[in-house]
Amino acid sequence: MAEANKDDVLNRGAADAASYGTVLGADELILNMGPQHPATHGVLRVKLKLDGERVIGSECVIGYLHRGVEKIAEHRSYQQFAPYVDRMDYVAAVSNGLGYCEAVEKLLGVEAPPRAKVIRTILTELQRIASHLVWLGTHALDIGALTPLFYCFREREEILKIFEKYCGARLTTHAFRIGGLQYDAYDTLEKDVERFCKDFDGRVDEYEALLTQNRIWLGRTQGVGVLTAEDAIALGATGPVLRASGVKWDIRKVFPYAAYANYQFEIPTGKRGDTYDRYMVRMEEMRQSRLICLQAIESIPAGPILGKVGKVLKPPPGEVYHSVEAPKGELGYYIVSDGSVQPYRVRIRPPSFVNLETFDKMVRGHLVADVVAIIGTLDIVLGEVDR
Amino acid sequence: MHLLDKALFYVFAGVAVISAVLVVTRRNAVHSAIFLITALLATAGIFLQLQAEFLFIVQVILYAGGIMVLFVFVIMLVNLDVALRQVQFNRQKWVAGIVVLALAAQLGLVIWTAGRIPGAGPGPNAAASPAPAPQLQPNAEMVARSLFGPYVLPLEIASVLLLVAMIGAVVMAKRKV
Amino acid sequence: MQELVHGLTQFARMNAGPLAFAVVLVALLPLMAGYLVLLERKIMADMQVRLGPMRVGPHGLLQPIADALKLLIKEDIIPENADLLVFWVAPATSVMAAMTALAAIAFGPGLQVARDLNVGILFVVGVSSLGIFGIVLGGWASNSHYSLLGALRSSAQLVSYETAAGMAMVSGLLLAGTLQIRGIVEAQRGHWWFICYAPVGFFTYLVASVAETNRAPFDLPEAESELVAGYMTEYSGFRWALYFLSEYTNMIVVASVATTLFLGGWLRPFASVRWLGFLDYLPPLLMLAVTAYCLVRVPQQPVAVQKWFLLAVAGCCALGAGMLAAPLALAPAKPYFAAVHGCFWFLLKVSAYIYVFLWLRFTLPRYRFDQLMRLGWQFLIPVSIVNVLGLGVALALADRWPLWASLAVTTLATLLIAAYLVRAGGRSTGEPAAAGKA
Amino acid sequence: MIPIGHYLFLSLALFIIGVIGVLTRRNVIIILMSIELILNAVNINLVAFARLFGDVAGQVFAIFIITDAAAEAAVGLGIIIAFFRNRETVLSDEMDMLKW
Repeated sequence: MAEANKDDVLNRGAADAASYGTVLGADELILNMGPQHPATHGVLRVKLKLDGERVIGSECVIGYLHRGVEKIAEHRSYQQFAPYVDRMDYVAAVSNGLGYCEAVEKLLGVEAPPRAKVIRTILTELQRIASHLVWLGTHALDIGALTPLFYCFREREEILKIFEKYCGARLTTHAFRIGGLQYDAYDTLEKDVERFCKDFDGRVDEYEALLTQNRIWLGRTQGVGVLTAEDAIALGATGPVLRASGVKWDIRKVFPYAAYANYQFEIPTGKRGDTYDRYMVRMEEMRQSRLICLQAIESIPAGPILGKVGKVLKPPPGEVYHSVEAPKGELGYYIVSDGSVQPYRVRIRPPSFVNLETFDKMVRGHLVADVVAIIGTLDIVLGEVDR
Repeated sequence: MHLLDKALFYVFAGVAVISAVLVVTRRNAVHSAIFLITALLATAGIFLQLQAEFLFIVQVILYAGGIMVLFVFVIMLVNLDVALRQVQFNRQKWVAGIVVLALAAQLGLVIWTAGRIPGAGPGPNAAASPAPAPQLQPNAEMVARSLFGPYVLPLEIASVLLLVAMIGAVVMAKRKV
Repeated sequence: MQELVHGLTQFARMNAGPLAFAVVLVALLPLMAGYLVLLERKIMADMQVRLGPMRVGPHGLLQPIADALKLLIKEDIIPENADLLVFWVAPATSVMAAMTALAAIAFGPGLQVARDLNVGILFVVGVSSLGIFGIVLGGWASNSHYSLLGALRSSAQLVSYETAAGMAMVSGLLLAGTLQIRGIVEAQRGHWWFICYAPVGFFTYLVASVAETNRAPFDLPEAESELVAGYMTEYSGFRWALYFLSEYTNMIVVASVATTLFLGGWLRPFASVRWLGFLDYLPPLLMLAVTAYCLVRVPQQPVAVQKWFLLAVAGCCALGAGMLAAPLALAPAKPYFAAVHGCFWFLLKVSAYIYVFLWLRFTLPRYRFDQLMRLGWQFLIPVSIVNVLGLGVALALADRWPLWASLAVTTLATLLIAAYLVRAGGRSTGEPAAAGKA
Repeated sequence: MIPIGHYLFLSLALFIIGVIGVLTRRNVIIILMSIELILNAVNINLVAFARLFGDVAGQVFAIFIITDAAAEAAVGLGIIIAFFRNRETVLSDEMDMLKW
């Protein structure tokens, strides 16, 4: 036993010293994460004020990917600007496009034909699944699970193939046009979507088998980055971040757009607002999106795909705010028209940017390792944050 | 083999002494620690050469692998760049040096002359090495037998000492006492 | 001087076998580590529905060599204000510790570089524990926050889990009654392997060894998403390759220790069961099967070079098959039976153990540092200590009861305590904020 | 076997170097390390005599000394950490308060 005791003495000391951190609390350590850091999902820079390994303050430095999207809009015609919005949240380009097109349609006072609306819904929901898949893969990777990433990208590939067949592009699709669609659905779209949906349910179960009940996963996500409903509302969080805190708020239900009013689906919510709840909410959202797709392909109405819009768009002077439920949250477009062919001002409410506001609240008191999990759970895309 | 044995001893002894000198002369505590590790490992080599295999491994695991890790750890925790620029030796260094050298001369003389005094024990000048020493093999078993045989009480006291030290270290290192 | 030279030659002549084996080992180790990496990538690819490296050589078989060349000719970057001496010494320390530990491992009866010391298995553990200095000093010398944090985490982790690993090893040693590697293996000849007697010990050793080699899910020191690459962040080129080499060598070392202690070392399964003797014919047949597979694949290779390379692989396998078959068939080769077949079985078991490592890595997320420490101190160490106590009791009771009964009782008791600890740990992790305040 | 005197002189050298370190250095950590050197020197003596007399008792005592060194290092370093936290120094001649 003497040997064991001896070891205990040594180890005890070492372990204690480690948990006290590097600086013994003598002063605070400023750790700079990013903009070149594997876990900041792009070019986010986080300045962390550390006490040992414990975060006592944080500051997000953004703007490394700023391209002046909103300013560009003021010098492009309405149609010309449409491809630019694809480049904001580049993992969910279709959703961006939908929001912009519908906003301009609202401004013009036209409406897309029913067929266009249904196809828009299908593609947007597929895009939601794809975006959540990217989130799940990278989030799991940040927490150290390598394999889900590849499974997720396997399924995402199927979705991107559908996009490619539909419009020729995979990532920045520019799938919709103001007033409806440019391309009609290709012949086997329903079949492709159906096949994907049929496989997909089992695939989500597969991801859950890897993570949901995993002790390590639970330990890394439960109780980490808790955001209460009040805080979430006060900070303007939307999307899964808000819903995981227990607030049942989804633009698709509250202000239905496209063809969502026709379909049955649930809005999953969490209870505690921690990283695990956000994970569960997004997993359930993928399932719900799949259900929406299945309902939508059952009856795609026939008819035209483009509403009555002219070649040159000249909306009457005025302003409009229209928002859609993008995968990351409420994506809003506030467009002011002065009656000319170019918008006077386009203001975009990016969900990632607003959700990032909650970061500091979530991260305080946690360890450096949790910072990574919290950045991951926010599901931010820096293209959208910086615009 | 005899000669190789000798060569090994001198190599290990040389490494140990040189590293020991470097331990007390280096400015940077991390360097000191590295050289202390070297010195300890060289000593471990000497233990092996003395057929103390179990002690050799205890030295490697506990001294080099355990205690020194603790040292390196603490040095990194308290490593101040300021400390590097300060004067490394205290004011009494000359007095201390002279006293220590006197002590060294005294002890050296004792060891040197010990062999000449009849019956006072072995020394370098002892006429011949004593009768070939009995084997210390199998070493681990022998050490274990005497540790848990005649020396079981000291062993238990040592464990209590370690327990006390453990508690003491925890109390000391705690942020708020 | 002449005498010294004479002594040295004498020494060399007397220890020609081990010396040659040492040279072979040192020469082959980088290759082995390289192919271990390839294997890891291939297994990972297999689990992740993809192909893995396929470009360099057939099925990417030459990838490790290409990687090694790349690393060798890469620019060697040394950060400003780095402590040069320590920066240079650290990776070398890691590799030296790992290789020295490997030297004491017996790959088969007599297939060992070092003399089978009286403290054999302890030597392996002790020397490999010195590798920690390479990590700590490397992290410190890099003069970077990430490196230092990685190094501190790493050393705390290694020191903590070494205790658990040590206690787990004690359970095997109790059964063997000796520290000598040969003795440990031979003690398992007449019995079942020790894994059957001390399953809890094996399990704790498995977990602790994963943590000790800094592999996932305990790969915090090099957690890519948090600390970039931990203590290796500032290293590049050859020095980085040395760290890599030491990591994979350490994997081989811990796998070898586990094989020796719990999996019967170089013995074939059921070594003492006479009627299972036909298992001796398995190794050459297996090698022949691999040869045949390679030969079948040859015509399908698109490039002539790849064909030749695959033929060479087939030739090597055939040679291996021949070497394994010779002691069975030819009388003059009979004395080498134990060594050759022992080596085969040993490497097979080591590979299986390493496969579990890789499997874990691709399946599990990563622990957080405080969780890792809690797992080590509040679960693994108590369980392993209880296990040792239980095993001691079982062996003491073995005079009166049948061994299996006493072992079953004590193992059950240990598992009960483990279950209790898991539940207690679950309760304390339920409130991570409070745990964080410690 | 190498004459015992050689071991004694080696041990003496390490001992003296250790004492010099303890008496002249200002950095407390290095002083502690010098103490380790001294203990180590003693170990060499014990083991050498154990070999000479073929009695394992010397080695047993060396093990006790290593135990002691472990305890001493743990407590000593604990004190240094506690001190450093309060005074931000590791220099021995600045440790001139009886309490803080």
